[in-house]
Amino acid sequence: MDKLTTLAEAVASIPSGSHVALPGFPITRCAMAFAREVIRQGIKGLTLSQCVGAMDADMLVGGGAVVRLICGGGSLDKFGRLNCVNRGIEDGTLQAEEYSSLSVAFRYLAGSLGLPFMPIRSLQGSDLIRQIKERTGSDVADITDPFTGDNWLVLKPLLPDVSIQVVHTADAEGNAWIMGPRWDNVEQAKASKRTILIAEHVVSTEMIRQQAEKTVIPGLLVSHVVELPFSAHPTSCYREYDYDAKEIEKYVKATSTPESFKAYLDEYVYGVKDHWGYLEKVGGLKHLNTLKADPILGY
Amino acid sequence: MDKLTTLAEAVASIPSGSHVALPGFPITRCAMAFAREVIRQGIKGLTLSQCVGAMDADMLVGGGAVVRLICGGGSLDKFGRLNCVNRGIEDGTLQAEEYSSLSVAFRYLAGSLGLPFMPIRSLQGSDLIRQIKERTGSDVADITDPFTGDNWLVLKPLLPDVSIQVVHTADAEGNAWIMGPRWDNVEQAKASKRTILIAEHVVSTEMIRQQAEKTVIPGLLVSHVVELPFSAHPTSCYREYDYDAKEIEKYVKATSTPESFKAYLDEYVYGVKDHWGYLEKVGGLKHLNTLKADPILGY
Amino acid sequence: MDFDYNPSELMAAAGAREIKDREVVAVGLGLPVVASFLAKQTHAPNMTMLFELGVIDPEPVHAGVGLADPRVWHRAKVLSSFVDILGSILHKGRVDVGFLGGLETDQYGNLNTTLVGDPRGKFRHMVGSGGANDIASSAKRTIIIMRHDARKLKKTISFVTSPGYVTGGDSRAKAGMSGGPSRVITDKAIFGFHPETKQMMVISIHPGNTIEDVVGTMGFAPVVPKKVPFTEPPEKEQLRIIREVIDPRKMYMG
Amino acid sequence: MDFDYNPSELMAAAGAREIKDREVVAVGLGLPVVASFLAKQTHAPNMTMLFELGVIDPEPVHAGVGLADPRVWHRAKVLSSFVDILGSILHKGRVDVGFLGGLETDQYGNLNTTLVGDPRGKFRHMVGSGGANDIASSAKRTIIIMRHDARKLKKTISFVTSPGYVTGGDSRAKAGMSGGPSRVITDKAIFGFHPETKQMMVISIHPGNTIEDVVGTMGFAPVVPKKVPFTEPPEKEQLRIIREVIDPRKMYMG
Repeated sequence: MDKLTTLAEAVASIPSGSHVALPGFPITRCAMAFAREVIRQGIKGLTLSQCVGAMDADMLVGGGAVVRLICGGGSLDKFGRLNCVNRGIEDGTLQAEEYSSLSVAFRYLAGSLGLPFMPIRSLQGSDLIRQIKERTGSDVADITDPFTGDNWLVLKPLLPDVSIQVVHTADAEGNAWIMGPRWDNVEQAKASKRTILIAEHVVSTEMIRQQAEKTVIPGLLVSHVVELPFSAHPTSCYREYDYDAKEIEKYVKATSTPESFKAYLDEYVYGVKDHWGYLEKVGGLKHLNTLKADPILGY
Repeated sequence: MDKLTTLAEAVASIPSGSHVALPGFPITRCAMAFAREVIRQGIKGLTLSQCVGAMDADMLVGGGAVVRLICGGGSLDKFGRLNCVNRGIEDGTLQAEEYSSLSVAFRYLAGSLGLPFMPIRSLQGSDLIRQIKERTGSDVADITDPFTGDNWLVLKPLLPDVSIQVVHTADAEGNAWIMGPRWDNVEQAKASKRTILIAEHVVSTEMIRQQAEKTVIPGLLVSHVVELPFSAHPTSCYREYDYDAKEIEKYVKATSTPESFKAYLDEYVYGVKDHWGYLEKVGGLKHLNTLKADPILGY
Repeated sequence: MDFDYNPSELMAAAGAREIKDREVVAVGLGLPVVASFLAKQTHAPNMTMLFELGVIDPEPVHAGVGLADPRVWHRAKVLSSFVDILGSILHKGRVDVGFLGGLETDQYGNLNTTLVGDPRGKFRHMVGSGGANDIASSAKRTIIIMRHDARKLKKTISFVTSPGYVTGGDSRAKAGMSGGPSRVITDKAIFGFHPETKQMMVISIHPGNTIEDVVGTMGFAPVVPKKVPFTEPPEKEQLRIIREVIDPRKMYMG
Repeated sequence: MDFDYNPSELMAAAGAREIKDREVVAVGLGLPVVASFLAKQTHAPNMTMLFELGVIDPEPVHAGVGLADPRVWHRAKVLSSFVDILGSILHKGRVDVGFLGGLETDQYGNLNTTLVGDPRGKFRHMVGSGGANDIASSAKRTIIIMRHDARKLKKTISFVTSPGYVTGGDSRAKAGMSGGPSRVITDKAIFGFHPETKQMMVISIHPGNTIEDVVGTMGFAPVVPKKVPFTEPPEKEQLRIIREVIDPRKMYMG
């Protein structure tokens, strides 16, 4: 079943107010082209989730698309903090539900397996659990292990409306391969009602069948497949292209105040028609070619 | 850390009475060389587990090494039933704890993640759950979902002493690749205290690092690595060799009575010194070459 | 080509017709495999086929001896695990159709694949559940294919391996399960289930049989509506695909 | 080569010494990365290094800007997932050492990476937990590396992101966790924890510091044994490996 479409159409399938699971890990394989298109289309009121908050979440928050964020903290590694997210938390405009990496991963895992709840040893004895109980009340509970009588914290499954996955290779049905570590991506796709794939390369199903062990997202989970090179720019895509340090630094600087970030959005999001326009804006093929990954190093 | 050793030494590390997770699925990637060596060494009183009972379990039961089997049923596909297992159940010499494929897989998954228990929708309303409750009492329990108030069955984690894995490729540290479907193998290895790898090919760690996405069992779980071609014979190993239909038929016929199986063991297990002697017995390289898998078909 | 058909071919064709395009189907051993491949190669090209051990959408070129035969995995799109197939697809609730065979069933579609009586009055232990119990518990609906025989369609079966409507009425829902069997396809008839009592109910009779042939060879009395049509026979193209493509060596349809 | 060393180099060397060969080590950001690579390249060649996102035993040839930098994943033996690393290795109980940095710690080794006060008396939100809370909860022991400063070693920290000994005594065990912090390594001293009260306790003082330098710059009073030795300085070979192999561009040790 051919699910190939444009980024604009895929994004348009997401109603305001949806729960969207985002694929990025601080500055790698972030759904940046997706985030820019969501802001361009004016989608609002999103709940976002991901194990470790990344640049895709920060941009969406800064772009005014988000009311709620479920994650286990986050940063832009040495480039800086998640300025938009942190500002949202500090001024109270963003409802942040903070966990740890594993507790979000276990919530996705429970969602992916149709489990009603998931026990975990994390969070206990911390202010995280105190804050989660104060803020959400109903997403964690205490339970008695019927086998030992021990007390366990249990988490409610996460069931996003849609997961966005930035993958290396997919066929038109949505069978997808990811190179490098996969962090929470596979559990996100399986926990979500449906998945939108943004693939560097769309290949024939024949190619997928040659090494079907590599298929980490089966096509039956996927609603849309978008072929879009450099969709994670300025973050990296392992074995495809490196992060663009200058563009990330420009972003971090821009996010330091709401005013400067508005100017950034005007230039890089609203000021271009689409992803192709964005790529031209940041230097076009000549510049992007300098980010091309070495096949042995992968960056 | 070099963990390379002989099959005899790896098997000798397993005390009688251990709980062993077996890798086979009816007639594919069964730990047959392992089973023959366990019987040869006279190890007794084993508990075996696997999601679907396979030829490795049947041979170990027929060889008198087993007191208890935890699985979700099993067969030799069209070749026949698990005669030794079924006879053990019928005459009461084997304590069989029968589940379904997913309920055993979930018990391994719970064990692999350090979870205290695992909810499941399977087994309810069946005689399986009635029998499990009668026979083991303590391996299942009922629990109330604290989020919805619904009733759920929960399973106790499976924590085998050792898992045996028949893999395609491993390095001397035990980082392992499996081709084709992996059924319960990865969860078994992660749930078990340690794993013994029996690999068709031992390769340099350099090779593993080239495609580390393929590593499904990390070396830190592994205590012994044995390089042993055709270790699954007469069952198949995808992309390496096909099943040996004549030898499986011979086995099925032999298992029809305890007497005829004793004769089979005398010839194929006790009558040969080791795996190399067994391979000679069944026809040596000339015969094994006829089973060689076609690289496109995989069988 | 011979356009006569045998009962297995009719069962496979009838099974295939139960599958809609784009559905996700978990497939057990034997005839369900033939019926599923047949659907995929005719009216349901976009269905997804799942085998419990970790195989999605294979395209075999040779018939296999069972799910453990690499012939059945050939050209799959995904090669994964029990937890992937039975956990994140089935238990998650994404399987539309579970397609199962059985040794015995009762009037509520409960299936036995564990124990059968032998002529000496003892029980023989058979294959047990595999993924069948899981599929029967979590698929949105299940289709059962089995031989029509009073020793197989029984008032009380020896062992409930895979739950149907349990003891009828709302007992399945009370045990925490939705779904349940939608069809039982035998070599004499197709059955559904009464919407209230969940008793087996004749839907159609295969050509060449009478209602007495059907009801008289069952160990319980099914609901029989006033008008019972004949089952549509297999189409030429279905027969051709079964015989030439799916099972040329008659491994399934022997 | 210059055999003088800076405090970061001493902290990395001291951290490395805490790791035994064959141990499984879960590593956080920053100095813990340097200390772990240093251990692996000196006395602990058979240790296993884990990064939470799904990376085991990489051999970087270039320093990275953080765990999200593919430079840090280079030549890994396993590339997998959070559930694999933090679930089936850490939560399963197979991690011997968790190696963490922090913004603030209290006398019980509770760590804050979430909130810090700014000069206007407001809180700024920082990086939060990532896998640090999980590592602190499930590793057999944790080693903390952080700067020595009264604004960082505080009586009451702003937020407990990752639990140490909670409120001391047996409060950690009562919250369902074993393990706990074994060492806190600062740029002035190394601390352990009192076996009963679980209060931070001076183990050694770095050369060039007095006990007053150490205790006078803390926001709480650590246990001070009668005799406190000096910390062993980094060895030549450790310094060479840090400077030439692990961090030639001074990205970690700036």
